[in-house]
Amino acid sequence: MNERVYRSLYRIRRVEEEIARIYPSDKIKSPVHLSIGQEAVSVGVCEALRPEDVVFGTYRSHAFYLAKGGDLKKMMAELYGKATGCAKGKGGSMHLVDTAHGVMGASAVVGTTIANAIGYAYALKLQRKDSLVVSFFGDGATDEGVFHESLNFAALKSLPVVFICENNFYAIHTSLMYRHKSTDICALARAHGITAERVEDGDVLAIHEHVTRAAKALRDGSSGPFFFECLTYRLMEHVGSNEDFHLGYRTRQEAEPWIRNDQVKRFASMIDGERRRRIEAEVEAEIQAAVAFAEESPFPEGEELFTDVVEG
Amino acid sequence: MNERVYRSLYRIRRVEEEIARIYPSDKIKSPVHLSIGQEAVSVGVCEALRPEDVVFGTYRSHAFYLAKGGDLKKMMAELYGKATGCAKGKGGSMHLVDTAHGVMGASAVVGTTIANAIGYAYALKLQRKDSLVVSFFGDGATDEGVFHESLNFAALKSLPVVFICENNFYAIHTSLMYRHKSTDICALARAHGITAERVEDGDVLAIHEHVTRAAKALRDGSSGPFFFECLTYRLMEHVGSNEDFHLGYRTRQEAEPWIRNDQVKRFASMIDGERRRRIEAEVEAEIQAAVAFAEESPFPEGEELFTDVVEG
Amino acid sequence: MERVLSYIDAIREATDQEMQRDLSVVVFGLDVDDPKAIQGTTRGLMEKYGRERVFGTPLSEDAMTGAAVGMALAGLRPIHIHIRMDFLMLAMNQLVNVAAKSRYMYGGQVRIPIVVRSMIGKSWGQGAQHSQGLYSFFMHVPGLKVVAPATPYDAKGCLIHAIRDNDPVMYIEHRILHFQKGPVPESSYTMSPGKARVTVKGRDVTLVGISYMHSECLRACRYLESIGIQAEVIDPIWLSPLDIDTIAASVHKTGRLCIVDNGWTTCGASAEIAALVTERLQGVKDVRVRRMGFAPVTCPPTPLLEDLYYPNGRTIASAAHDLVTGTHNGWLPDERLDLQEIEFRGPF
Amino acid sequence: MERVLSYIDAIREATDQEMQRDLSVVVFGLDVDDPKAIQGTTRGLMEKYGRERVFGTPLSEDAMTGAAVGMALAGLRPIHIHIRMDFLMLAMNQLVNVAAKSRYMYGGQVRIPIVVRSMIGKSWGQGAQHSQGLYSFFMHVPGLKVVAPATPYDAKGCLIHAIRDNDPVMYIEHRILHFQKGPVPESSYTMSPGKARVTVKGRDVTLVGISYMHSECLRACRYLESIGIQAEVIDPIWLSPLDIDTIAASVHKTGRLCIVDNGWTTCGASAEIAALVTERLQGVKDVRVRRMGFAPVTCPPTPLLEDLYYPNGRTIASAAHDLVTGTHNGWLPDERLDLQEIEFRGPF
Ligand SMILES: Cc1ncc(C[n+]2csc(CCOP(=O)(O)OP(=O)(O)O)c2C)c(N)n1
Ligand SMILES: Cc1ncc(C[n+]2csc(CCOP(=O)(O)OP(=O)(O)O)c2C)c(N)n1
Ligand SMILES: [Mg+2]
Ligand SMILES: [Mg+2]
Repeated sequence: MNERVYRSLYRIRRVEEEIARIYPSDKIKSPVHLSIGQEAVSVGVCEALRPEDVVFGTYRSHAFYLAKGGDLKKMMAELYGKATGCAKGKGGSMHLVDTAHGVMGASAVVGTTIANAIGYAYALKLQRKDSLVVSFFGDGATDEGVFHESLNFAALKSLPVVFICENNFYAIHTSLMYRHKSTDICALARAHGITAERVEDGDVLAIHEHVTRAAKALRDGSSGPFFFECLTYRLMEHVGSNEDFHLGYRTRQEAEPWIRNDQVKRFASMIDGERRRRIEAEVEAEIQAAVAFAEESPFPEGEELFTDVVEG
Repeated sequence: MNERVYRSLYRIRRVEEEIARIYPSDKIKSPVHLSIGQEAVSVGVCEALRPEDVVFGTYRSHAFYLAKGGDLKKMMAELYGKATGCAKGKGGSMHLVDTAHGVMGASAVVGTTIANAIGYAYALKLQRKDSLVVSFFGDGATDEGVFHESLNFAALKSLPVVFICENNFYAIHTSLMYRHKSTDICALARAHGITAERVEDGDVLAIHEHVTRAAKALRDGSSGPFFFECLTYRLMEHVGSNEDFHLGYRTRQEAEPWIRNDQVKRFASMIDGERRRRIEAEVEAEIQAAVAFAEESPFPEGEELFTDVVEG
Repeated sequence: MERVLSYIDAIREATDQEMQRDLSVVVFGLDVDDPKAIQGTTRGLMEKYGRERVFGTPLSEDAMTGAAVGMALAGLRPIHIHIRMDFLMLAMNQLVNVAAKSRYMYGGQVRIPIVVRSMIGKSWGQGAQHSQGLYSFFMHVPGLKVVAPATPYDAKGCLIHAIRDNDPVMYIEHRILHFQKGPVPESSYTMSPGKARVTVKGRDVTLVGISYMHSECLRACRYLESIGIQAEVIDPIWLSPLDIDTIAASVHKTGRLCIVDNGWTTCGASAEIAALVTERLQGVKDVRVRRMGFAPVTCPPTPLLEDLYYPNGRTIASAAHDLVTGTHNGWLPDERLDLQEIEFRGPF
Repeated sequence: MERVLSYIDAIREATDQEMQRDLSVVVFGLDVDDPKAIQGTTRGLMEKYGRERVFGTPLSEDAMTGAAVGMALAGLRPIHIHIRMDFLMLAMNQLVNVAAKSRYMYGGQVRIPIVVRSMIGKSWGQGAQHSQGLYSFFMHVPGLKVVAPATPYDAKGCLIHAIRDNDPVMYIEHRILHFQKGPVPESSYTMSPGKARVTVKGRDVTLVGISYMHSECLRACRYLESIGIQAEVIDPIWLSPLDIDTIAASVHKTGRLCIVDNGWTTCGASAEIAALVTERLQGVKDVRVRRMGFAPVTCPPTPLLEDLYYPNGRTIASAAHDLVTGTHNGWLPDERLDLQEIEFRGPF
C-alpha cells in the first residue's frame, strides 16, 4: 500500500515538476494549473477506487488524471498540443480525459463538472451498476449555485457519488474568508442532508481511509452521497509554473506547515531505500519516455480542425 | 393594529376574489397567480415595514404589492393591460411594480429577484440608509442555485435584507418532499451563517412580530441578514382562478387546517362588528372604483410598443 | 384513412416509442410527472416506464442540464424538458460551454446525445419572460443541433431523430403549435437534420417561416393568392444544420425572399438566412430580401401591443406584396376568419 | 506631444475618473481587488475608493449579476467585471431576462444603468471555454447595448459613456487588445452609442473588423496595398446600436464588403451586418459580401489548429482580393513581420 501510494504521489509530483521545467520553453502552449502540494487528495481518493469507477475534475487536472490511471504519454502529448494527446490536442491541460481509465473530463469553468458527475451517478444507479463517481472540485466551486443544486439532487436521489472538495483556501488569490461568512464547507453539504466530514491535515492515508469506507458503503448498497472536505495547500501560483508568495495575497509562513507535512517526503521516508530508488527510477524513466513521446509526436493535420464537432 | 391588519388581509382577499370573478370574461389577459390563503405572509411582513423600505417578489405578486402599499387602481389597470397600469400594460400580473411605494418589481423567472434584492441591500448599506429590503420568494426558489449564491453574499456582507420564504409546500404541483431530501429550509440559510426561523402556523401576528424585531435590529445597526420561513397554503390552483383539488397532487383534507386557520376570518372575528363593516365597505368601494378605473382606462397607443426599450 | 394526431400527442408517441425501443432513453425536467404532464406530452410515461426513467426535478435548470450531460456520458439518452424556452437562460453554461464542446474538446472521445425540449410562449399576456424564441443562440454555437418542427408529423419524426442523434439537439416547440392537428403515421420514422420542406409551391416570392411562423406564412400565402401573387412557402424544420440549398434554390427561382422568424431579427435566424442567401446568389441573381420577426422590443402582454409585436398572415402578405410589386402602397388584406385554422397537412 | 496609454490604463483611468466624479459608481467582480487587478485595469481603485465601492466577490456569476441590477435599482452605477466572456453564460438569465427587460416590463418606471465588462481570450491554448466572443447573444436582445472598443482611445471614451448610460451596457474587451497602446487624452470624454469610425479610407473594398479583428483588418489593408487594392477599414465600435449608415455608405462606394468577426459567423454580428447592408443596398447597388470569423468549430488549443481557427491579416487580405478581383486564384500574401505591431493611432 505505502509503495503504491508513494509511487503515485512521487509520479504526480515529478510530472508536474517536469512540466514546470519545460514550461518556459513555450512548448506547452496551454495554461497549466499545477497541483504541487495537493497530490495527497487525488492519490488518497483514487487509490480507494476501482478501474470502473469514474472521476470528474477541474482544470487543475494533472493530479487526479494520473492518480486515476490516465495515460501519462497521452497527457504529455496533450499539453504539447500533439495529435497523439488524450484529446488529440483539442483539449489542452484544462480538459484532460481518458474514458478508458474512468477520467471523464475536466472543465475550465468552475463548478460545471459537479453537475455532470451527479448525472453520471444517476445513470449508474439506474443501470444497477455498483461502480461509483467521484466529483473533485475546489473550495471556489462551493460559491457557485450549481454546487448546491447538484448536492441537493444527489441527496434527493441518494446517488452513488463521493464529493471531494479540495480546499486549498483560495480561489485564485481570494481567500475563502472573503467569499463565505462561515468557512464551514461541510455545513453546506449537511444542510442538503449529506453526510460530510473534513480531513484537516492532508494525510493521504486518512483521505484514503475515508473514501474507502464511503466506497464500500456505496457498493454494499448504502445510499449516497458522501462529502469530504480535504484541506490542502497549493505551493505554486494559481496558473503557471512559478511560486507566487511575492504577490502578497498569502505568506510563505502560511505554507510552511504544509511544506513540513509534504506527503511525498513523508512517504519517501517510510519506504526502504532500495525499493524507493527503484520506484523513483521507474517513474523517471516513464516521465522521460512520455516527454520524448510528446516531443516526437506530430501536430494534428489541418483537416482535424473540422472533425469532432458533431458526429460524422 | 388589528384593524390595520384586517383591512389589509381583507383587501387582498377581496381583490383576488374579484380578479377570479372577472377572469373568465377574458378581460384580464395576463396569467394570474392568486395568493388566496397566503395573505398573512405579505401582510405580516409589510405591516412591519416603513414606506421607504422596499420589497422584491415573485409572479405571485398581488398580495405583497398591495400589502406594501402599491396602488390598487394601477394594479387593476395593469391586469387589464391598460395604459394607466402600474407598468403601462407592459408588465401584466407577473411584473407588478410601484417604486413610489417601495414595490421594486416581480419576476416570472423563479429566484431572480432574490439576487436583485441583495444588490439593493448592498446599495442601502453603502449609502448609509437605515431602510431595509425584503425579498419574498416561494419554497421553489430554494431549489435554485441563485438562492444560495444570494444568501452567501448577503451573509458575507451582512446586508440589511430580510428573506421571506413563503413555503406553501408546492412548486406548481410538485411537493417540496420530491425536491429536497431534507425539507428543513431554515437549515439551508443557517449553513450560510444566517439566523433563520420558521413560523409554522401562518399566524399573521407572529410573522409580524418576527419581522418587526428583525427590522428593528437592522435599523439599530445590527448586522443582517435575517431569514424567515413562513409556512402557508395556496387555496387556488397555481395559475388561474379556480380550485384544483381534483388534480390529485394534493388533497382537500390537507388544506383543511389552513382553511380553519384562515387569518382573514380570524381577524374578522376579532374586530367589533360595526368597525368591521365600515372597513369592509371602504374596501369594497375601493375595489369597485379600481375595477371601474381599469375598465374605463384606454389601452396603450400603438407607438407605445417602441418606448421604454432603452432611454430616449 | 390517415391517422390524425395533435402535435402534443405526436411528441408523446415519439417519446413512448423510443422509450420502449431503447432502455437508455430517460425523460426528466420540472413537472414532467405532474398532473399537467407538460401539456400532455409526457402523459402516462411515468406510469409505463417508472419513476427512474421519467422524473420531475427540483427547480435547478443549471445542474439538471449538467446532469443530462453526465447521464449521456454514462450511456443514457436523456430528454430534458423545459416548459418555457426563457428558462434555458439558466442552463446556458452547460449547454454552450459543456454540452456543445465536449465531443470536440475531448478529441472525439465522448459524445453527448441529449435532447433539450423547450417551448416558446405566445398570447394571453405571456409577457416579457415567457415568450422568447432564443434559438439563434444555439444556432450560433458549433456542436449543437437545433430543430423547430411546425407540424405534428415533423414533431414526431424530428423528435425520434433527435433522441437517436449522438449530439445535443435543441428541440424547440411552440405553445400554439401544440394544439395543431395533422396526419402522423403510427409506426416510427425519423426526419434527418438539414432537410427543409417546400410546403407550398409558388413562383413570385419565397416565404421562409420558422416554427409557428410557418403557419402565419401559410395564411399570408392565401391572402397573396387573392391578389394573384404565388408565394412559395418553406419550412426549414432544422435550423442547425440548415438546409440553405432548398431555400437558395427557391429564391433563385422567385428572386424574392421574406424570412419570418419566431424571434428577434438582429443576429437571429433570419439574419443568418438572409446572409447565406446573399452569399450564395450574389452575382448569380439579383434578389430582394426582407426579414420579419418580433418587434425589437420586449414582449408586452397587453393585447393591442402584443398584436403589433408579432408578424401575422396579413402583415407578412403585405411585406411580400411590397417585395413583389416593388411598391410601398400600404396594401394590407382584410382579416379572413376562414384562415383562422390553417395547418399544413402534407403531402410530406 | 500626445499622451500614449495602453488599453489597460485607458480603462483604469476611465473608471477612476468616473468613480471620482460620481459616488454612485461601484466596481466589483471576481478578483477585481486581487494582486493582478484584472490585468491592471482595476489597479489602485480599491485603495483609493475603499472596499465598499471596489470589491471582489464569491464565484457567483448569476447572483452577482442580479445584485448589479438591484444596485442599479437603488441608484448605484455598478461595473461588474468578468475575466472571461465565457463565464457570462452563467449570468444569461439576469442579463437577458431581467436587466434587458426591466425598463420595458416595468413600463419605464425603472432604469438599469449597469456596465458588464468581459474579456475575450485568444492564443496560448486558451481553448474551448476561454476564447469565445459571444456578443451576438446580447445584440439579439432588445434592451441591452453592446460596445467592443478596439483602441485605448475608444476604450476610455466608450467606458465613460457606458458608465453614464442609463441602460445596461455590455462592454466587450479582448485580451490581446489590452496590450495595445495609443493616444488617450487625459481629460474625460465620451463616445456615443451607434457611431462607427472609418479608420482607413479606400475605394475598392470595405473591411469591417470587430473588436480585435479590427487590428487584423488593418494588417490586411497593408497587404492589399502592396498589390494595389485600396481597402476602406471600418471599426463599428458599438455593436448595439450599430452604425449601419456608415457601413452601408462605404459599401455603396466600394461595392464590396468583407465583415471580419471576432466570433462565429452563424447568427453572429457578421450575419447581421451582411443582412442589414443587403436590405439597404438591394436595388440600389449590386454588392458582393463576404463574412469571416471563427471557424465553425470549438476553439482548439493546439497552435496549428488555433491559427487556422482565426482569421488573420493574410487570410482577410486573400478574401478581400478575391472579392475585388472576382477570382479565386488562391492569392495569399507572405507574412510580413513589420506588420506585427499594428495599431490604429488616430486621427480620431
Ligand atoms: C465560473 C467561473 N468563474 C470564474 C472563473 C475564473 N477562475 C478560474 S480558477 C478560479 C478559482 C477557483 O478556485 P477553486 O475552485 O478553489 O480551485 P483551485 O484553483 O483553488 O484549485 C477562478 C475564479 C472560472 N474559471 N469559472
Ligand atoms: C427558473 C424557473 N423555472 C421554472 C419556472 C416554472 N415555474 C413557474 S412557478 C413555479 C413554481 C415555483 O414555486 P414556488 O417558488 O414555491 O412559488 P409558488 O408558486 O408556490 O408561490 C415554477 C416551477 C419558472 N417560472 N422559473
Ligand atoms: Mg481553491
Ligand atoms: Mg411554493
